[in-house]
Amino acid sequence: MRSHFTIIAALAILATLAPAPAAAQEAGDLETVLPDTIPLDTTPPAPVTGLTVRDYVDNDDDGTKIELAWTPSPDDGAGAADVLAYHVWRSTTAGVVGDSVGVAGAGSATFLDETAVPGTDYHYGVTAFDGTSHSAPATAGPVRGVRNWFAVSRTAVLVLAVVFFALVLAFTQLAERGAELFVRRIPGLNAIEEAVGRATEMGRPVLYVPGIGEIDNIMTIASLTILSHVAKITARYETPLIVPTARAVVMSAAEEVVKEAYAEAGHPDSYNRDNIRYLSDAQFAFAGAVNGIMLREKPAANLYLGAFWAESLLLAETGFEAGAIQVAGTAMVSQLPFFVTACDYTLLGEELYAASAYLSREPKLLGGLKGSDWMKVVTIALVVLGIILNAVGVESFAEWFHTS
Amino acid sequence: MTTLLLATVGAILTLCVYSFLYKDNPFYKFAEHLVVGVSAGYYLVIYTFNFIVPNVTDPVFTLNLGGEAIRLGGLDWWMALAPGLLGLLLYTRFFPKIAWIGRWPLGIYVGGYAGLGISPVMQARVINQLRAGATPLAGTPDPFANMTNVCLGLVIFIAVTYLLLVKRQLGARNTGAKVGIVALAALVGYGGYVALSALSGAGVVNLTNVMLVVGLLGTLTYFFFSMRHTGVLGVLARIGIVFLMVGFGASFGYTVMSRISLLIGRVGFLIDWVGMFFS
Amino acid sequence: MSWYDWLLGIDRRWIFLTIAIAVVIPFFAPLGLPVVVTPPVQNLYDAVEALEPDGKPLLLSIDYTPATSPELEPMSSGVLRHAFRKDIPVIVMTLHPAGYGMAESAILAAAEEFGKEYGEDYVFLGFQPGTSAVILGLGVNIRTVFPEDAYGTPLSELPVMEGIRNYDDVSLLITFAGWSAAEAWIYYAHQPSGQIVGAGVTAVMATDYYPYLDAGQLVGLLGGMRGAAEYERLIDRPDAGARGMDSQSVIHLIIILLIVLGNAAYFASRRARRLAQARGEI
Amino acid sequence: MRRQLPLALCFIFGVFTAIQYYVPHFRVQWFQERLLQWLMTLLAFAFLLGTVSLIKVHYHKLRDRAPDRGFSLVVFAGLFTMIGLGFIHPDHHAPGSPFNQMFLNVQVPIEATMFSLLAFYVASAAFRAFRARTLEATLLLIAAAIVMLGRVPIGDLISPKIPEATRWILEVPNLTAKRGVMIGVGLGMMATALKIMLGIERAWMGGSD
Repeated sequence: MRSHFTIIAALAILATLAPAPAAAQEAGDLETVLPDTIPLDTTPPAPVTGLTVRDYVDNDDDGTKIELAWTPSPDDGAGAADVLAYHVWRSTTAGVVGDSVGVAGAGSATFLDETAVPGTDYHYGVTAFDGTSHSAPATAGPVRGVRNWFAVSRTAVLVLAVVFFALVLAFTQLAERGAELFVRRIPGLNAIEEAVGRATEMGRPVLYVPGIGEIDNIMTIASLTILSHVAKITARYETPLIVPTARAVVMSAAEEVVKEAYAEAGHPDSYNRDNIRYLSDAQFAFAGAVNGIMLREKPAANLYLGAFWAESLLLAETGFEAGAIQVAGTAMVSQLPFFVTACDYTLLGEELYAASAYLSREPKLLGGLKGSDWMKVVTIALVVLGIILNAVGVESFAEWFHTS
Repeated sequence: MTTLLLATVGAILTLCVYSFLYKDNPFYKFAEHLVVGVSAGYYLVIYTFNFIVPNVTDPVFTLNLGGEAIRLGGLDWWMALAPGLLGLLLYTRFFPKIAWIGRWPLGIYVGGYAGLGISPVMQARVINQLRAGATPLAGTPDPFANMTNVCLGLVIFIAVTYLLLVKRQLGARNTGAKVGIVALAALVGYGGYVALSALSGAGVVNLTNVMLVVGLLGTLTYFFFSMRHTGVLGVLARIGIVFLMVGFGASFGYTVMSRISLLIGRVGFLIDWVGMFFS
Repeated sequence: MSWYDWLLGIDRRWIFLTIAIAVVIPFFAPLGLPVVVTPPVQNLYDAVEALEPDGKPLLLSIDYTPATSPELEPMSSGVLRHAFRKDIPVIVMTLHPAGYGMAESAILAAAEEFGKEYGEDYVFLGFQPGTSAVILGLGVNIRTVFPEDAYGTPLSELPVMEGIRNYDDVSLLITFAGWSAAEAWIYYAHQPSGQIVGAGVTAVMATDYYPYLDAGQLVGLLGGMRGAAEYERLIDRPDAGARGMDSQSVIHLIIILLIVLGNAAYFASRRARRLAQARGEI
Repeated sequence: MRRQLPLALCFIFGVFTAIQYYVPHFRVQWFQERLLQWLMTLLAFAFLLGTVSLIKVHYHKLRDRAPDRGFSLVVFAGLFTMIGLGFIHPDHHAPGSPFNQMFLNVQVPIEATMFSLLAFYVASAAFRAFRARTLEATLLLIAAAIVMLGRVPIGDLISPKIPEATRWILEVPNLTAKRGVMIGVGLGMMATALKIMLGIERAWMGGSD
């Protein structure tokens, strides 16, 4: 890249140094296509004025960026109106033009040199160029790039991250100390209870699919919390609960959860280990096997809660066709449309996490949920404030959020 | 000949998978298990020769890093060896007695990735989105003015008709009164629009941008869990769900193309394969 | 038996058969419907078109796997052809191990078509694991991430890699992915380094990327096979994307019809049941 | 050693990678450059862990004479053929090598075909399960129908208004809804990352000791 500019610079210098006849000859070629009213331009444009240089303190650089600003040449867009570009030169010695570090188009008044060696003193020169000749250089310096310890341009990111984390941690602390944190009831939870109730009435089992995510997937973890809740209801009603899984580890976790829930509900002997099944790790094989369960064992309620991918469609369609009440919930946004259309009720995205926090009252879940909620309030406030300030004509607020 | 043979292998496997549409069967299971094995083998070879060899074994054993010689025991050498050793520690999980050692590299890995994500996510998903979401409500050109107006008009029309004809909440029994009320509602709506335009100073209110802002606030409100959805919050959340559903509808409609593209790709392959026998 | 009961009870394998027939027919009787170009595709095309021949290279990350290749391969081929036709140097890499084979076959086909030479006009760096770590690493020094290319040649011996150190030396970056790799490029290349990013994604993901497009985090977006077909039209070289559009049209119509029929039958049967209930028959 | 050290490592490396984002100084970035390399190496080793688990699972199936153990042999056949071709064949990278041919003619057709099955299921679901039962589902289906038509050329043919409406749906209601979801999900991602760093969320450690 730098070699590219060196070539431009070399050509530019050659053009200025070239004897007039050669230039005239070139112009002569032009005259064959252009009317001769355009005179040969041998006058260099007026130089730029007011050149200032400074270390690029506003940015995330390691002392490699130097910022230049100047007042454009009087011949730029006005006067002779022949300025094509500004050339920027850099040297370590005062009074020497040095190497070209770049070109800025006509009309520009700033340049950012991103190739400085940190801690080196530089002298800069800027010349206006009209295609044949350079103006006298405006010079400034010395200036040196300082290695920064803080990326000022990212202040907004840091501030918002700190605010958000403070909220999350504060609410987690509050919940741990036993404070009652309000979480609204998720309508989907009522739907789940209704579905289980209807399965009991019909004397048919309940099917609970915890998704095909691994055990470390947050959706799977949330799903296991809800499974515990569902298992307590089925234990009370003495309705069989079938839990097919796609991961061996999820199966053993589900076993634990269901067993414990049955014990807690006072029906430890109703727990049937054979109903918690590992089917297959392969996506389509798993979906096929679950569909088999739906058609053979005819569960009256199908609950799909957890991480789902393309198999969502296969499950929900077969379940609908089999006439079961279906409740789904996932944070996989791309699968939500299929659940929404084919199921009776769907927990959308974060509602899945909220449901598990609501049921478990676990401080770490509540803290995250409340923190995120208040951060959404902050976001809404910032959007509204941004719109109002924009309407009033205040730019600095929006500018502060312009991060790099 | 080789081409035909290879294509035939691919075609037979394709048909094995499609046999699943009729019902689950051993041919499908064969293809399914074969691809599990083949892909695992493929990944293993790619990981080994693309990463492990140039980044770990070459520098450690042959002292060659990207074509340049490195010094045994030098910084570059250690920087290749250390993560390699840590990586090997992950395999202690297959030996239950020392399985806990595997948590050391896992801690570095999990923590490192968790930290890396925080700020870019804040920047890309929150700050830049709220910056773009705070669109000026007036004085900007609106390429969607027509569509937005039609949609808002439809919504108002449906709402008014629903109230008048289905709910009969306004008690207006005869057609003349109904028409009168609809006309009045339209007038009030138009008056409000003109007033808003005048108030905004810069001219016409950009209704599309208003819609964008209301939709964003509504969607965010829908996902509030610590507040009851009543009053203004209730209305906003209700608007939010409408936007969410249209958004999901868009995903749905778009997704259909994805699924069919894959089928077209396979059918094209099968047709080409059949064509080979005739050429 | 009423029409709706018959419809609702139909074996789904008949629907499978309908779809199979509908997708095959346009292969033999193409409709040749024209594709209209939409702004996200036009913007990506313009970004590539604005690149200088023999200037800074274009970085293509071909991150798709076999499962989504029918959608994304036409896109990568379109962009590769466009770049090669304009003599733009191209660097290809992948973030997915299965993308290795996909990227290789795509780039070989395009390079052969335009007679491009390996190492001079384009290079294939291969695969490195770690997604976000890889993307961030490229922002610091490409040679720490890829000490050598896919075939074991050190980068220093490849002319096209001369003077390429990080994102500052790359003009435009385009990712083709059927998974979250496209988002990772926005987070870890666009956000910290200001790298201009374009993306080609599956139709499943496309709608979720509109906020990025609107906020200027993506310069352009190709969504699904339609995106590929539009790009093919812009570079005036119809191929797999354009060819697929006819089958797409037919099947999309059929699916809308199926939704309408299904709902009609459903509501008719529900109404009949309610009437029967009202008469006290059930 | 068993729980405290991994949690401490998680915290130290997490805080470092989070903070370095704000520190452009080379003394910090030098570590960052190396750390990225370490993370990549760990990921590569962690991935290969999966292959070992796969071998283990199918070995156990064969040993225990599980009912469908024949398919475990198929898995091994595929796996070891690929490893053999990859390691023994000197030029396994080269296009056209047996290794590459196995990828293109076995893995690609099976994987691509398995996903293409969904085309059939989406059609069947459209007919059998996608019902306008609630206001939400109705809105969804109407938007879906417009976008479906607007994305295929036949939509333009029916009426130029359809692609226009599609663009509007995508760039107005869809955009703003997805933006809301994006912000919410982003906050959730960050909260989880924070909890992992601080050791509040430690599911990744597995086990209970």
